[in-house]
Amino acid sequence: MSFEVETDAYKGPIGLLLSLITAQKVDLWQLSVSELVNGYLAELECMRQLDLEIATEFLIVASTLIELKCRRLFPNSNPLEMDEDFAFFEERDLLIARLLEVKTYRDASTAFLDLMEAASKSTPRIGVLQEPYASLMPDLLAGVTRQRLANSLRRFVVLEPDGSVDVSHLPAHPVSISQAARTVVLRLIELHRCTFEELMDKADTRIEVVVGFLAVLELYRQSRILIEQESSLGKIVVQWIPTKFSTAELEDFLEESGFHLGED
Amino acid sequence: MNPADRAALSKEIEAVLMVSPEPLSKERAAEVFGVHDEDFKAAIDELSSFYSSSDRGFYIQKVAEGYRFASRPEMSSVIEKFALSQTHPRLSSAVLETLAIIAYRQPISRAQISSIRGVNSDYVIKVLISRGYIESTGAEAGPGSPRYYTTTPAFLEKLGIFSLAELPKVEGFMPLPEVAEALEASLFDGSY
Amino acid sequence: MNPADRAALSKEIEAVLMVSPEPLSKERAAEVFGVHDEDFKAAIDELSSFYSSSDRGFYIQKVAEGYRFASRPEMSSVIEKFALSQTHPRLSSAVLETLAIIAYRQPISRAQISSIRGVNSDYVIKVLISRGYIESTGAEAGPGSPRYYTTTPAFLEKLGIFSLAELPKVEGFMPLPEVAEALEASLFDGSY
Repeated sequence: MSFEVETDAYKGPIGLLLSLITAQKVDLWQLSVSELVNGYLAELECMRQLDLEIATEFLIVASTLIELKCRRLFPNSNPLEMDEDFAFFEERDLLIARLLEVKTYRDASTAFLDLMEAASKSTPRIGVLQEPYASLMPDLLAGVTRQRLANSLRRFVVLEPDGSVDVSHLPAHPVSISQAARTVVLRLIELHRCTFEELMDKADTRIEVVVGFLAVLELYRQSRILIEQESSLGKIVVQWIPTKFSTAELEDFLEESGFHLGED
Repeated sequence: MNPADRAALSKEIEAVLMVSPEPLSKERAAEVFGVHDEDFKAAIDELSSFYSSSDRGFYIQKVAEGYRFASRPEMSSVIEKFALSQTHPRLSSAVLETLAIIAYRQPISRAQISSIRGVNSDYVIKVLISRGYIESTGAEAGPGSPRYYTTTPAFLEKLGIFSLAELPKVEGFMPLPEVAEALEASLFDGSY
Repeated sequence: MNPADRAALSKEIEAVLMVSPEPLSKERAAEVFGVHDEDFKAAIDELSSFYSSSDRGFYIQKVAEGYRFASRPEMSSVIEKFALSQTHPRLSSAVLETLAIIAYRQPISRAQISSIRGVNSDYVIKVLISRGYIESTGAEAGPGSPRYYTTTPAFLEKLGIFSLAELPKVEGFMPLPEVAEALEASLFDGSY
């Protein structure tokens, strides 16, 4: 059995997901990772035990999706110096190459399975030396030390998982990028031009600043704002590119701009 | 039994003798090949005389427990040379691994050892017993209940230590055989 | 080598193959039989073709580390009946996929494997190591420098091939340009 994905964009076994994306039947950007995760957790509750096969498959697809979405949200590390189109092409090629690579090895591994199947049909003789020859065999432990014994055990040893999961980096209150973008846009309409610090003067926590920064980057990418920075680590100045937005249009804009990573 | 069936049976017997680590008894043969004792007997006698009369390096040997392939007695000098030759890379790493598992996880059964190593370990266990590094312990509760293996004083002596407590600590843990089996069952499709 | 010597050598080889717990390598053969590589090669080739052409239940199998007797593939059902516990567990797709990445990209580091698969692959790598299909190689340059993984002879054996050159060409599995285009279109059209 395989985990069934049920989101608005896609319904079906998760294993098909990537192949469907490659066949252009599912729009990656319409898939919500959180929906996917919720569905998976619900599925887990129904299963009596964790099926590792399903779990791995799920993790591969979910993490690929998350990475793809993050990359799209997170512009190239040097967005200001690089030609925007060029940066975009590079990101796109990387993603495609990566997906095609996974698909290639996955397909190749099915050929391995066939080879293994064929090879397993013949069984080797493990010869046995009988006495008096057996005792002639040199002592196979000659020169073995305690350390070598321990080393040969390592192959079978599983590293102790750290029982706790560090959640200190998680915000106590989730902040979504769309909320942050809304705040940034409203503030910029009011101020027109200001520094990033001024933009963030209401932020209490570091995570709010981080999310605010992501929102600024996203707005920049969508050509809604201009960003200037005189020197590296210098002050970032943000400027609104005036457009005539009604409040309703603003809502629509925020709705449409693909800020659905944070919460849906 | 018609000649074609007889020929097919002979091929099957040869294949099984080739991979069997122990002599093949006629009870086991009846079960595996699904034939009457006398048919098995006739087939194996025919095979035996075939190998005895052809000029090969091995023959079918009849021992108390059954039948097995063995090198011919006149090949003894080359077998001796083979036994004495120093390079047994595969066997020695298998021996070391098996011994390590027994040392750190004793007492442990044959099936548990094989399950941790992922391969049948019967022959290696036999080698370790014959060298006196491990022994099977505990009164068996009854037929069919597994034997458990532990290391011997000769093993400690070989490593130059006084007690198992002197073995180096291995970071992490070796899953209990039951856990290893469960993990394996879920990591590998299909059944055994 | 004259025909009589050749015949004697063949008999010796058969006898040793019969008792050897591991494949017989040509280095070991040179040591045990005291003959040149080419003489051993000629004798074992002759033996192999003899067993392949005669209608027996076994044959001489060539694996990465040398030669050994093995039951013929068509005997698999009786061997399975004989050794119920011996059926090989099937590897899961995660394990197989990782194995494929390592096979085609070796030597490859843990981080590179995880980056291709998009998920942490530590446990899967562990399983592959404990099954003996891959090993970590190369003296580490220092603490923190990555380990690299390569496949082992046991891996070749598991696939029934003799060398990595016999792996199916990875190019054969690369998606067609149409797939790449479709992927590109689905990933990047529209939503901008």
